[in-house]
Amino acid sequence: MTIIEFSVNTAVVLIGLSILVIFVRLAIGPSIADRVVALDLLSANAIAFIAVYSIRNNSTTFLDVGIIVAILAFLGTVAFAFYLGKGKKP
Amino acid sequence: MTLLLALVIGCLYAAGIFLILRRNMVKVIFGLILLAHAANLLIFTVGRLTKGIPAFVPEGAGMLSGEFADPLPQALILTAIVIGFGLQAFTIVLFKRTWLTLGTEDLDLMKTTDEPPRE
Amino acid sequence: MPLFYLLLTGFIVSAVLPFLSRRVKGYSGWVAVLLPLALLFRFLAFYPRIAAGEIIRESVLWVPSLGINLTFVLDGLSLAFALIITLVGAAVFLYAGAYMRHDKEMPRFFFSISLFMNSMLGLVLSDNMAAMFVFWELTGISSFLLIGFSHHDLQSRKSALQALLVTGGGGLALLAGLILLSGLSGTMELSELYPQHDRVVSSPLYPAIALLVMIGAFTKSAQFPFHFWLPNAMAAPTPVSAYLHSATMVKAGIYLLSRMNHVLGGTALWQDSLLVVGALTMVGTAILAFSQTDLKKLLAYSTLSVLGTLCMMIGIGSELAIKAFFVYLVAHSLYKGTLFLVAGTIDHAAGTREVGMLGGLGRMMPFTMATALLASLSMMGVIPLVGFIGKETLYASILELEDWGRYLVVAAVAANGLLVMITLLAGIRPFIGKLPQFPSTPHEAPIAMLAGPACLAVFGLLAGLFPDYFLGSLLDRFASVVLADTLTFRIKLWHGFNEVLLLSFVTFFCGMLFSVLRRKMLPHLKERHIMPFLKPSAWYDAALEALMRLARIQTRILQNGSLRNYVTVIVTTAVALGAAALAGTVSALPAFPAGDVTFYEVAIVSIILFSILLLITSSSRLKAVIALGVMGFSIGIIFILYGAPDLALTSFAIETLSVILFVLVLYRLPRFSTYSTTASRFRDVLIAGSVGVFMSVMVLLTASGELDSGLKRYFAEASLPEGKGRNIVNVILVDFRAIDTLGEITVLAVAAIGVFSMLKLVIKGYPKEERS
Amino acid sequence: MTHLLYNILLAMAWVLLTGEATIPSFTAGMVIGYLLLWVSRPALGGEAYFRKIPLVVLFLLFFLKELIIANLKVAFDILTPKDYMEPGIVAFPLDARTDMEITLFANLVTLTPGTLSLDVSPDRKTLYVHALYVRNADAFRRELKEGLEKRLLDLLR
Amino acid sequence: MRETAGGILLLLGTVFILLSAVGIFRMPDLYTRMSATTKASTLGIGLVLAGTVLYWFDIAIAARAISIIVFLFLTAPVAAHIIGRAAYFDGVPLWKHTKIDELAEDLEKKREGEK
Amino acid sequence: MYSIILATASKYLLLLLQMFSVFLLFRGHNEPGGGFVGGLVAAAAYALYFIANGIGKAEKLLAVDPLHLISAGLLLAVSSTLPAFAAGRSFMTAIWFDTGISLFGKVGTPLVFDTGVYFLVLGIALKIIFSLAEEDRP
Amino acid sequence: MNQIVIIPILLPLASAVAMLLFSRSVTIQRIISLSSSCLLLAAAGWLLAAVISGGMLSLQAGGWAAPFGITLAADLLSAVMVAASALIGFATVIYSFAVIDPERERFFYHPLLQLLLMGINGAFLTGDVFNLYVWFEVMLISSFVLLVLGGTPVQLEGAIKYVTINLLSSSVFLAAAGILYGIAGTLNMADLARIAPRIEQKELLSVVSVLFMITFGVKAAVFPLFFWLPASYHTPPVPVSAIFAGLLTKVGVYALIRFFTTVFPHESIFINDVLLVASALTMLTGVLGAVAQYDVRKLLSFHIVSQIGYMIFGLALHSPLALAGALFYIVHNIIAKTNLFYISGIVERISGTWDLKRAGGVYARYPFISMLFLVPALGLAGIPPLSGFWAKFVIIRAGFEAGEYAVTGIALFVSLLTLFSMMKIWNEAFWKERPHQQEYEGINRYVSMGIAGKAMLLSPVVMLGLLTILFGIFFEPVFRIAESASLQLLDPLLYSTAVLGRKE
Ligand code: NA
Ligand code: NA
Repeated sequence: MTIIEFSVNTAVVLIGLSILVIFVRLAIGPSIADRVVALDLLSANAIAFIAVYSIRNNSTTFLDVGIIVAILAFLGTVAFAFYLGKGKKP
Repeated sequence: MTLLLALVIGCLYAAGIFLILRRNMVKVIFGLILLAHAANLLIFTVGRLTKGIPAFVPEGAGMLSGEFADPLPQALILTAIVIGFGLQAFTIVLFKRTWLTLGTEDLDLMKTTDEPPRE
Repeated sequence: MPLFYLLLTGFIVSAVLPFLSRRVKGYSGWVAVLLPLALLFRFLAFYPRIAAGEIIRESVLWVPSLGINLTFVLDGLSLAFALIITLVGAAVFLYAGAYMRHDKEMPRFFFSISLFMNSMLGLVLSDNMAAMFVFWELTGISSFLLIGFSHHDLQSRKSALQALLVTGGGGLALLAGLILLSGLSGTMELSELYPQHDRVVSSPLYPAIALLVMIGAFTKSAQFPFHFWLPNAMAAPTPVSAYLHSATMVKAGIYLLSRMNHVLGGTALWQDSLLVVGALTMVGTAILAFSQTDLKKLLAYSTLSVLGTLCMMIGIGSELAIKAFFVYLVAHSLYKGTLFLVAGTIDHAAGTREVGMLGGLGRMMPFTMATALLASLSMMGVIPLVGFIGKETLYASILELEDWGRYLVVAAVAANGLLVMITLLAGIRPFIGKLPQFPSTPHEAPIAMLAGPACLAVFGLLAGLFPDYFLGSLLDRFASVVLADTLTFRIKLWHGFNEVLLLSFVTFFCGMLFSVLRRKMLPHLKERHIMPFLKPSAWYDAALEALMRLARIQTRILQNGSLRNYVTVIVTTAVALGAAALAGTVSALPAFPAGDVTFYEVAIVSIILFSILLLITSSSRLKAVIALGVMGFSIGIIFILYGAPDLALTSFAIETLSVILFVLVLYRLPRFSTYSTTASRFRDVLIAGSVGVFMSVMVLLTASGELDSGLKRYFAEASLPEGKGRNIVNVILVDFRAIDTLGEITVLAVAAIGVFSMLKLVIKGYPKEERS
Repeated sequence: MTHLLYNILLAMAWVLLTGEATIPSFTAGMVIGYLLLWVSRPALGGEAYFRKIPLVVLFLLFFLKELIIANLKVAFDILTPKDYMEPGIVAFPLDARTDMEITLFANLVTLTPGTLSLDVSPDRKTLYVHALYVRNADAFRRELKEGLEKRLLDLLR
Repeated sequence: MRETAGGILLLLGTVFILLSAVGIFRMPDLYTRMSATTKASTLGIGLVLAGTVLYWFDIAIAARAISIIVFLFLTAPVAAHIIGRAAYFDGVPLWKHTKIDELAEDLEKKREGEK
Repeated sequence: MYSIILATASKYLLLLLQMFSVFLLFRGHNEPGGGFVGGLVAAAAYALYFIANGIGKAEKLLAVDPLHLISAGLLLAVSSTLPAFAAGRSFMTAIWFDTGISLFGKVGTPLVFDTGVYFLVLGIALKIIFSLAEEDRP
Repeated sequence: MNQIVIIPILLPLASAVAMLLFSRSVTIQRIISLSSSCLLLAAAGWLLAAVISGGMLSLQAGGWAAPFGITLAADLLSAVMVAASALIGFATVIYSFAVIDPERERFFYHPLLQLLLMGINGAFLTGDVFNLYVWFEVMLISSFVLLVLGGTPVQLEGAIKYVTINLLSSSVFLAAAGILYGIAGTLNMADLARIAPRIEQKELLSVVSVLFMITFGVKAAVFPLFFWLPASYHTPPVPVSAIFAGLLTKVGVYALIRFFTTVFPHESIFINDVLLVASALTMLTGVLGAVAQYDVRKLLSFHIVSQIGYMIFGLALHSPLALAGALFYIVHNIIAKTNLFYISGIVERISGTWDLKRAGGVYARYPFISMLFLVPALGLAGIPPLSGFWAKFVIIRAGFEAGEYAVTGIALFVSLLTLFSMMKIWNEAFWKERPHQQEYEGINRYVSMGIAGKAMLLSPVVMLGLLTILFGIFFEPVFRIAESASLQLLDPLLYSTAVLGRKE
């Protein structure tokens, strides 16, 4: 096993683990904002996963998806914030 | 993985139907969305899973050969997702409008259209 | 094709008649009468040929693919009916013009009644069973319109509907019978059926066919137990009663029986049924007349009794019986038409139809009285009128019977005795005795109202005096058709002093007796029904009520307004049928290697499953939306894992857009509340679970098979050279299957328009009605 | 800013000319382009670009250092069971004025682990920062003012 | 060699990502979670992508990776700010050991000033 | 709830996202992307701008009623089917032209079709979002 | 020549686009709508004539040979259905001019109507299973929007049920299409007909056909899947109800016929038994629902259900005669049912109420309108010589020929109840004098209409009424078409060969 193989395999496991951990936060909350932050972090993990997976599968097509995920995750977070802040403060 | 996805699809269907059977309008929407997901994933799975190799003709090659993911189910799902989104957007707003107009989200209180005939 | 054009002209004239009669106002009767008169003369012109034994038949192709054509046949049977229809029709049309002079809706009346006459003619002339049925139904509809002519009156409407339903129901039975019959014989033409008599009666379907046809005939001709609609139909204007409900339409059933006699007759089932039902009707309805006090009702019950007699005579089915049938039929049409019209005149003149209040009109209306007297005598069977011959022949035919059949004579005498009683009450009593106070001042009828009935009555006398001249040859042809034999009869007025004449005297005596009895018993009778079991109208009401109740209950149960129940039914049906289709064929689920599952796949799948759980259990909307988002993203990841980047892109984009949508929509909605009970949740879990299991199994079974898709290979090869694109999915979307995408964007556009208009357009509408 | 654009265009032209779309080729194009621009600066005018490029590089290095140190600090806190945190929300008086300045500064603050820009006061004079380690609010303010804000404003103005 | 470096960067990045995951799990309140972890993930992704670029060493890949990094560095702080701010005004509570809240103090002052 | 930070960020992100969306559109025939995703990203740009700056400014920025984008998109998509008729080919048959520009590669009716999809998707997303947002405006 | 197959889809779309471009001017929209409907009628007539004279037409969209692209195909069944939809579209456009409120017109009523027609025609013409799904969705979303357009409380409430159940059924459709591709590897109907007999996973094929039966059964409103229909069809404005009543459910029936003749000809035994039972219950429950009602629109809505039963019965019998009967029944019912809704709208205009107990007096004042009612009403009840009689006659005959006496008997009984409920409307709304006359002073909205308005209101009614009469009187040529259509359906090879261009 070369270093790159080892690191890719390990990376996948680490990302998988962190996704599970983040999901626990998402599930327990307690506030909506907590969940939103967890969701944001999940999508960050997704981007990382996509990058690692492109190496693992020897295919670069997926990297484009990463950009979209970044854009959309941001938009989603802003939308949730919009919801939370609706009519609350100046 | 087919096994796992079959499980996921089953759960999506079950959860979707369960939610549609609620009296709360918003839950019904969630149920419908789950069903849409379930159907998409179902098409994806029964179109056979091929790991990793997307259906792109490699640069420089004239055609794609070897093992690759079937592009047709993907195209179908894409269409279905988009259509599903249109319907979903409409439905969400419909439910909201209904809530605003009728003042309830309890579906069991919406029976005027089916009022039993009078004697 | 004279017959076809005759009918066609008739229908065209009916369509024009209302406009015409609006034009000529006061003379509309005189104009309208031209139609039946013209037809009458045309049919009379056929008379010699028919009498000579010719049968005129002609055919216009209509729906040859189904063997349905406008085949018309003019033989003794149809000519006899055609003459009655046009003759009585002429009398009625003329009469109605005067009778309804002040009615605004008279044009509509002439439309309906002439439509009826044409239909009736079509019915008796048709040789094709389907064509016959068409006219049969048309008589029903025009009769419906005529019975309900006084449509502001609830009773009229009810009676019209009742007649329509009873005869319509019978019509459907008839239709079924006819279709079965044609299926059996391979033809729709009655004339082609005659030779197949033996085959038909020996078929296992024969009893069904015979019963169905009989039901059709019985309802139309108001045989027991369907007789009740006829007295109720007296809500119609008097000319209608005279025409439809005595002389013609009610005879359609009788006509049908005589027409079908040769196809379906000759069996015990046929003969006995007709005999028994006919006899029951004859006696039962005559008894029912006992307590009636309304002129028209009295006449209606007597009509019922006669119809029963006619039916019974087909049941007897001997040559003599058919002879009696013919004479009785003619006689009845003549006298009953007259008497009904006279009843109308009386009603018109005196303003009442209550027999108890009538009397002494003879002085004011001598011509009417003379007409009525002639008709009454015929009805009572007094020599030398045609009614006498009819009754005599009837008795003779019964006396011919063997065994217990002979005892029918008692019934026949009783029924005819009752007819005598009715005649005395309805035909004679109003003209004699003291003149009481009337709501209006009585006066003699105008010529238009007199001419018709007088003609009919006089013809009854002539036919009685010279029966052989007027009826002889027609009778021969008539009986030949009914019995499918070449027959020759002699018909005479006087047969000498014999058993039959004695019975006539007895009949007359009984009539007197009944009259006396009735006067004694009437006050007591009013209070309660005679023989309640003879009141099937109560059955009708009960059936209708039961039907309505059933309808309401089933609607309340099925269409209960609860979306959940609707969904439950649909889902359960789907799963049950799906499982039924699958059952037995699948023994074991296919095995999938578990080894190819990686850690991150398990992670993704568990995330999806957990977010489903989160979604179901979440108590806040936003939490649910977030769970949905996570699930959508995870599914996107699965798309990435299995080589579908475009799918992943799209689903991420859609998920995000959905989130924005939810956020914009949901923030003003109230808290998520739970409404359903634990029990219903448990039930739902079962249903939902079964759906889940079913779909999982389907996925596994499907994915376990081999899939050799030529499409996949084709797309891979053609995408770049022919589709000019390396992204095969996109090439499919914008080229190979671009129509899908065209439809897809249309959906989006409409959805956007829908959202926009739903938010912006709120119409108040007509608040009073909107929510009903 | 136009100079940066020119520089990138030149680099792309280089890539096209060499027909070698690789990172080294692009980098070479950038360097060559920078040099060319520097050479022809009298013709083009605008000294700022050449003065600021080193500043940008320095700033980036500074920020990277801050980023890594802060990250490690936080990482230590996360990984050890005991919490060393003393979190708080501090009001930071802004010297940054324009929208761009405020936004950039606030974002950089947020990007550094352990701090989070919570709100800008309506008069745009105060930035409220949530921080994990606020031993002393004034010291925190001073550190931020002299470190990040000063360097950033230097770069931008 | 280049690939090995890429692998190491990859590993390093994922470690940061895991750290941020643990952080979001462990930290006591929303604000500490956010300020502690969200950016760790930004750095983590940056490292992972850098590793990817090193691995492929292709300008198209680099362009994409750099786009992602730039975009993340542009948006992540904005996202964190906007959600933190919304949460604060929505009333998401601070950790009980929070030392100081000058925002609340200023708001209080302002409210009194208005009175 | 106005945040100067988000508002400023939305302005430069707007440009960036729009550019990226066009990129996705034109490249979609060969790489992941296409009119649909492109249109959604463009819509995301405006959505972001709307959230940061309010519906009024977003509508002013867009300058046209999204409905017109929908009509234009549908019109483009429908008209892309017409050249096939003119050429006497089967309905919707693609007609291609070669261009020298590498990003575009070959230009043909499918690309016009996809552009129609782009505008339509942009239009519907904005129409829905703006309608909902306007509803909240007092 | 083959290109005309696309016109019924493209024309409404193009006109909808044009109308969206002129979204400000209702007048221009009306002009476009009317001319497009005229053209569509002409095109549909042309298509029908072409198919009758020249046999089946098929068009490979994009020039991609079947089964790789999407095939549009017009056999007789499709051509007839398209003609019917064009006719109803045309009539409804005119009727709408008279009754639809200006607000709804401004909010895209006309383009939506065209898009609905586009979806319906697409569904009739496509030869591809997934494409059928797409057209179903186009049709559905247009119907959703038309259903709620105006946003009155009942509309919304009805829409909730309609939308939810239809989306549920769409999801079943999608799953079925997916599984079908998963076992057959193709979506082209002709290709499927060719491949289906060779598929090894037989049991899956029958489950798929069950799923299709469910999804189309929901759209067609077959027992026990019909509840959404009586819950919603009475809520929108009359022309919308009318076009829904006339066309939408028939698309479901069409799909059932298409699938269980052309696509799954070998899957019929189990399916036919189920369909047979379902048809009997559909007829019965539908008509009982109608009998119970006193709201005209609800009554008519339940009748839709009941009559679907007859069509399904014809399909279940699966003989040439039965199918021909079912096809004719569909066309007859499309015309008569739409017409009845139109007239009910006129009656409501006159009497100001939908409630039969409060309505009345139409016959006395408006004998001509009353006759116009009688034509479709009696037609629906199967009274000869109107078209409904033949529809009933052929089906009954086919039922007896197949020996299905019980269901045929039910069909006969149901036709009696149909007559009963039609005459109930007649008795209450037409014959009866209106109760509480004074309450309704000035409520007659018909009398105040201009001559042009009345003409637009009545002309579709007269047109459709005439058709009901003409189809009855000149039944032979119509039946010939139905018969050859049914023979085409029962010979799937014809379809396959026409689409795939080769014999197997
Ligand atoms: Na920070
Ligand atoms: Na697309």
